[in-house]
Amino acid sequence: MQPSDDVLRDIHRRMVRIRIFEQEAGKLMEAGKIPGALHLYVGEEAVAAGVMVHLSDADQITSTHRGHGHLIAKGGEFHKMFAEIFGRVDGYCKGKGGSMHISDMQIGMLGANGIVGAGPPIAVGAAFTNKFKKSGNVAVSFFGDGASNEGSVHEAANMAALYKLPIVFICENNGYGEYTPQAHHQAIVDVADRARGYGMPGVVVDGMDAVAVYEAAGEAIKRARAGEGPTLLECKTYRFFDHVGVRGMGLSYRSDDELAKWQQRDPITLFEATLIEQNIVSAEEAKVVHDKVEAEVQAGIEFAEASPMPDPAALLDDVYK
Amino acid sequence: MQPSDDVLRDIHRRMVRIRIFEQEAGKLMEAGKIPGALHLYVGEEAVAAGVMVHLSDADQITSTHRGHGHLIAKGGEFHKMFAEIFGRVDGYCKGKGGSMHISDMQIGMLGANGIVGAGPPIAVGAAFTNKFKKSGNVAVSFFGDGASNEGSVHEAANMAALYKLPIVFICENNGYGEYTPQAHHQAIVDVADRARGYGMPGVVVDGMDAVAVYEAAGEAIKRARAGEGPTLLECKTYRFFDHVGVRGMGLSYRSDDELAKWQQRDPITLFEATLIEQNIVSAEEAKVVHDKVEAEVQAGIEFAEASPMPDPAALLDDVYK
Amino acid sequence: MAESKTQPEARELTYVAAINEAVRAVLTEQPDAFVAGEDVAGAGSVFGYYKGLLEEFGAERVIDTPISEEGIVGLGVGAAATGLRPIIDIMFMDFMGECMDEITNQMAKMRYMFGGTAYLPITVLTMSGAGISMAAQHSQSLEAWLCHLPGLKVVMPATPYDAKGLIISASRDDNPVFVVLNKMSLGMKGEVPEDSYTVPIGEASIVRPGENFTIVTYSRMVHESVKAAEALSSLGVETEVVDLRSLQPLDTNVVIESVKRTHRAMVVHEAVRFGGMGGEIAAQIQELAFDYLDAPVARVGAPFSPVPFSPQLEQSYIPNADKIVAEARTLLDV
Amino acid sequence: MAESKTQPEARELTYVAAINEAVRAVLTEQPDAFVAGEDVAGAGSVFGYYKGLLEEFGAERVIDTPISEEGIVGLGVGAAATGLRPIIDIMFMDFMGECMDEITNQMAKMRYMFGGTAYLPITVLTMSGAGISMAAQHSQSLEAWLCHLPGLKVVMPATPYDAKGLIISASRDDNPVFVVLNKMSLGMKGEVPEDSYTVPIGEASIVRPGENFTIVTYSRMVHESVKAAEALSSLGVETEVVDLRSLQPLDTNVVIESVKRTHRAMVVHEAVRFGGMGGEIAAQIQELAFDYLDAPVARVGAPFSPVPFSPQLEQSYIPNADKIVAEARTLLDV
Ligand SMILES: Cc1ncc(C[n+]2csc(CCOP(=O)(O)OP(=O)(O)O)c2C)c(N)n1
Ligand SMILES: Cc1ncc(C[n+]2csc(CCOP(=O)(O)OP(=O)(O)O)c2C)c(N)n1
Ligand SMILES: [Mg+2]
Ligand SMILES: [Mg+2]
Repeated sequence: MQPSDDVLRDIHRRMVRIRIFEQEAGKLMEAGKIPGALHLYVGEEAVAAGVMVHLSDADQITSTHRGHGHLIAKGGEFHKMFAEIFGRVDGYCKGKGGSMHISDMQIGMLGANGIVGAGPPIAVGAAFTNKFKKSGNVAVSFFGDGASNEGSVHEAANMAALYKLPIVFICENNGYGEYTPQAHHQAIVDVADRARGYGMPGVVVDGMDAVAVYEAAGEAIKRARAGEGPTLLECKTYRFFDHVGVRGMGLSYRSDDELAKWQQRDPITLFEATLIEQNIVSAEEAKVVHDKVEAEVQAGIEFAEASPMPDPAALLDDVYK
Repeated sequence: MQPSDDVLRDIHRRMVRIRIFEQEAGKLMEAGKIPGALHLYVGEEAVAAGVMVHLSDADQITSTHRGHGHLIAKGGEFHKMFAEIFGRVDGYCKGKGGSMHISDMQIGMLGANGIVGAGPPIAVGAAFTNKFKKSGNVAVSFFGDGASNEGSVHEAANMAALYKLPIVFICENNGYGEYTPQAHHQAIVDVADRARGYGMPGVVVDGMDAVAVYEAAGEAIKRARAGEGPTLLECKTYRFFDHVGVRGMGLSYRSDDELAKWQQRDPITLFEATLIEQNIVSAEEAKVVHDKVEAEVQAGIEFAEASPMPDPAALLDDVYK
Repeated sequence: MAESKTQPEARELTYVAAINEAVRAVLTEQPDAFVAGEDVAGAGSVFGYYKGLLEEFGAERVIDTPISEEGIVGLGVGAAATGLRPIIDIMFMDFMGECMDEITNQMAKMRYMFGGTAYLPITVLTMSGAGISMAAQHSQSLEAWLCHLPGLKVVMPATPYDAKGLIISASRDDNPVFVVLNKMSLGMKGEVPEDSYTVPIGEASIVRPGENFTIVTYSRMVHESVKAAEALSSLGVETEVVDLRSLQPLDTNVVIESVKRTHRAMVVHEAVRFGGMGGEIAAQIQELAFDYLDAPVARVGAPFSPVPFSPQLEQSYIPNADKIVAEARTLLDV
Repeated sequence: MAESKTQPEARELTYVAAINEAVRAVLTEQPDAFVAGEDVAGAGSVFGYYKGLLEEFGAERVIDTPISEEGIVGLGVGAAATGLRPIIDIMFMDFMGECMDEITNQMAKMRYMFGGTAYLPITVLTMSGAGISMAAQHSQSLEAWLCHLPGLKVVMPATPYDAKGLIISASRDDNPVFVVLNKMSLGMKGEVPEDSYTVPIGEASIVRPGENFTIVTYSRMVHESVKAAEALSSLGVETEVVDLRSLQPLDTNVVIESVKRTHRAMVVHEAVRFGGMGGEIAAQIQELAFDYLDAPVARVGAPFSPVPFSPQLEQSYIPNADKIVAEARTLLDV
């Protein structure tokens, strides 16, 4: 599944959107402007972008605590995102959810989730709806290497394969669950090895290579839409920031060397270089993309800062319908 | 790991003990003498016997709702078992547990369990103790094909492999979870296929063949004791009675043909024939084994019937230590 | 939700048949409704709720699942969030521990966390109660866990009529509703109209009027309380028995009005007394009717132990009419 | 268990340092104790409880686990049943839904179901409470679930002193004990003796004496209640503040004695008011001290919604001194 030039440009744009949003969010957090916890997606952009470019607004995704990248790649709007993570009333969740629960039901983004491993069973439900309604839509569930050890992921994978649901499981293996390296949380190297135990294909792909992700995700999504059942696609990636925020708790659980090594494979730098080399975008055009996104991010921040805090009178709204 | 003649006779005796106990229990249940639910092990005897003959009283097992066979094979005593399933004060659990919670901590039988899938995490804990204390003991966890879809089993398997614990997971695949055939609860044929996804060996064995079970379990237990980590051993077996009791709910979820086909592979008939053929026991000796067990079962029943019901004053005993 | 109380006809059904009829009605009325759970299709549930529904509605709408409670509830949450109206079966309430995260952190909170942009029309059917020697892991009444979770509704029908009407109400509700059934009641008979009717969620009913004493109860304990009321009547105490039917929302009005008339009250449930809903209800009664109370609000519930297996022990464990009467006599000094 | 109250020395520690010191003391005293949980070893817990313990006691006794709450608790249950004394860490109490079966059906019941032949010396450390915009899934106070389960003990320390003493008591206890900590309190300072001392499980403490009014509370709300008591003092109400410290077992005596003296009471907790422990406690107070009460037992708790993210909303959600005072003024008419 070779991506067209337009698709490549689209992927690029989505990656840049994630990167700049997250960098700014990180700064704002360090400046004390964002309450609560913020799990940033910087370094992993190729995964969200390479997958989401295959999806329409009617396809659903479930996300993780590290959800901004998924929402942005799915088409989320900066101003509502900033407003939400600032806790403002114009945010996606009227300020009630924050970063860990950011969501946009309109475009099938069924929520970031503060519970590790909670997404896959919900995605199974969305895929069930797709099959029930014969809508042709697909559900995609993102989860981490750490999450792969939750029983919920096991149950969801088994059910998806059993019912041949239109769903793709994307394991974003960034080598760590919080501060615990993969080798300390599982005795395997490839989470995709678990696929066979459910009766679905397991595929490993370089999560720093947007085209590789695009192609593998495309296959999996095609299979799902064709009624051939789920795929477990593992993307090997890395987060450039700490588990929470930018610098996290200042623990030395991973080496500077390791980080540097992965940063040399920055998915955006790599991808942009290829695009320019292949004359798909010029260096100038790439810069325009960055600048535009930058401006949009700033506009989003301004919007969010101008948005009021929710009225305490709204405290008990939306508990029930 | 060739079994000695003594071991073969031991396995035989254990199987017969299970069979006769369970048949009598089934009759007593149908006669209305046993309260609550009774999940009988008839047909699956080769699994418990072939595994347990490798274990000492200091090795631990966790069991399932279908736990009598495990307890008997581990060395459980009929009189305390009958007393328990009758709800009498001289039962293993003073009448407070019944069939689903029958247990003997003295011989490392950490309980039948009414919660499907609850055993494996507990067995991981026992194995952890063995490793922590460097005792050389091993923990064995029995669970069904149906249970294999519980998240708890996944979490336990992953942890066991990660810590290289001295534990063996025995999947008793009898083709059904209650009334649901395997093909309706998972898209795979061999539960052992899941082993690779944890980084442990997965082995499939004919669960109607006591020697095959003995050999495969022996390997796995040796590995565990040697500090080489867990194994997932799947035993293909069949229950000759219904899910609950003898005739169950009278559902037609499996065919008479299927049952008959499996009954032709009755693990005791098969094994006894081999033993006799190989002159390891004579037909006479085999009959003596049956007769002795029969007598012991009857004595157990008499003991249990004479045992008083627990005093209501004991209701609140043993909630706390 | 429209309330549609119909005239009861002279047709009797068992509790389990009423459940069956309710689910059939829901599947008939609501094309987006489906049933999923362990052994709900081929076996029609181990309690028989769904007998015949697989045949009638097909395998796309009556679905056997693996033994994966967290996955099952997750399936319900995801399906509800994307436009279906799931009926999720959790065989025994005791198994909620396996899916309490999906219940607590997803089902109950999704709407609120998402600022009202989602809604979850899920009905969960599950089974509570002791009495048939199913021992500690198959006999619990854990409704208190659910009632403490904003975002959920909880109903506990005592009769076939209410079972049917509440299940239909639950499945027409756009919020998650737990319908907690009772295993000792499965064979109990009562009048059940044939048509599709609703019993409104959040409305208690006075099943026996009385002037001297109020018993507030729900589920099977309604019948034990009525029995107790008869016994108390012969001692000169006329007991009003309030069947809450819904625990969340709780019909505080009916309870308080009754207590204001009778001046003495007792809450009865099968759940463990300590930390059970009786505490909440008793606390509310004394908050809202303090000046009307001539005696403390009493509570009858199970003692502080797991449910024992042995039948006699189990009987000495479960609240019943005798225990209610004994407690009431102490309270009322009769 | 031996009680060993020592003279407090003039040494101040934070709540988190007290926890750390307690666990260190336990690992030192008990060769069969170990700590297991997510990020407890390498990271020393995301809250910092176990900093330095991996280095001190080694990777065999301070163990990072996969993200597998059910597996982790199961490990604790199995290890305890076979002779070890596990300290199990459940990072946030909100995650209990993932392991509620192991807690409810195994940990709490194994001893009883097995007729007393097993015992489970497990200590579970977990974190409750809102206040730092961690939103609906990382801010809950779900102690009511645990207190309703026979077989468990539950303590909720309000101070560094009690945190250390209760953790040491918990780990010497031969039953499963949940030590529910509070995230807003981590940095709070207080006197903590250096030696290994215990605070007895099941004993409340009167942290502020008073004659006109009793507030029964626990965990961080103790401090808000004391603040409220100061404010009420200026209105002429002298409030006795009872810090329960243990919720299971509950020190009913101290509470009832206090109410018998003051004649008016309020229960305060951070958990959702509806279905929270306040109901149980209020119900018990009116049961046992009815004739002494001059007013209904009031309750302050969180309103009936999930915990909102936005800081101001969250502040309007969490109970505090002002809300306690306001509620008390209505109750006491001052
Ligand atoms: C059920 C549950 N357990 C634990 C946590 C705490 N926690 C938050 S993120 C995280 C690590 C997740 O690791 P992974 O799935 O690999 O995702 P990553 O953060 O690497 O993207 C943990 C343990 C949680 N939020 N939910
Ligand atoms: C957590 C939980 N879910 C469901 C059940 C109900 N149940 C009891 S036995 C059983 C089937 C178990 O199947 P399997 O594991 O294959 O064991 P088998 O009965 O075949 O030996 C089910 C669903 C239960 N006891 N616990
Ligand atoms: Mg990770
Ligand atoms: Mg089976």
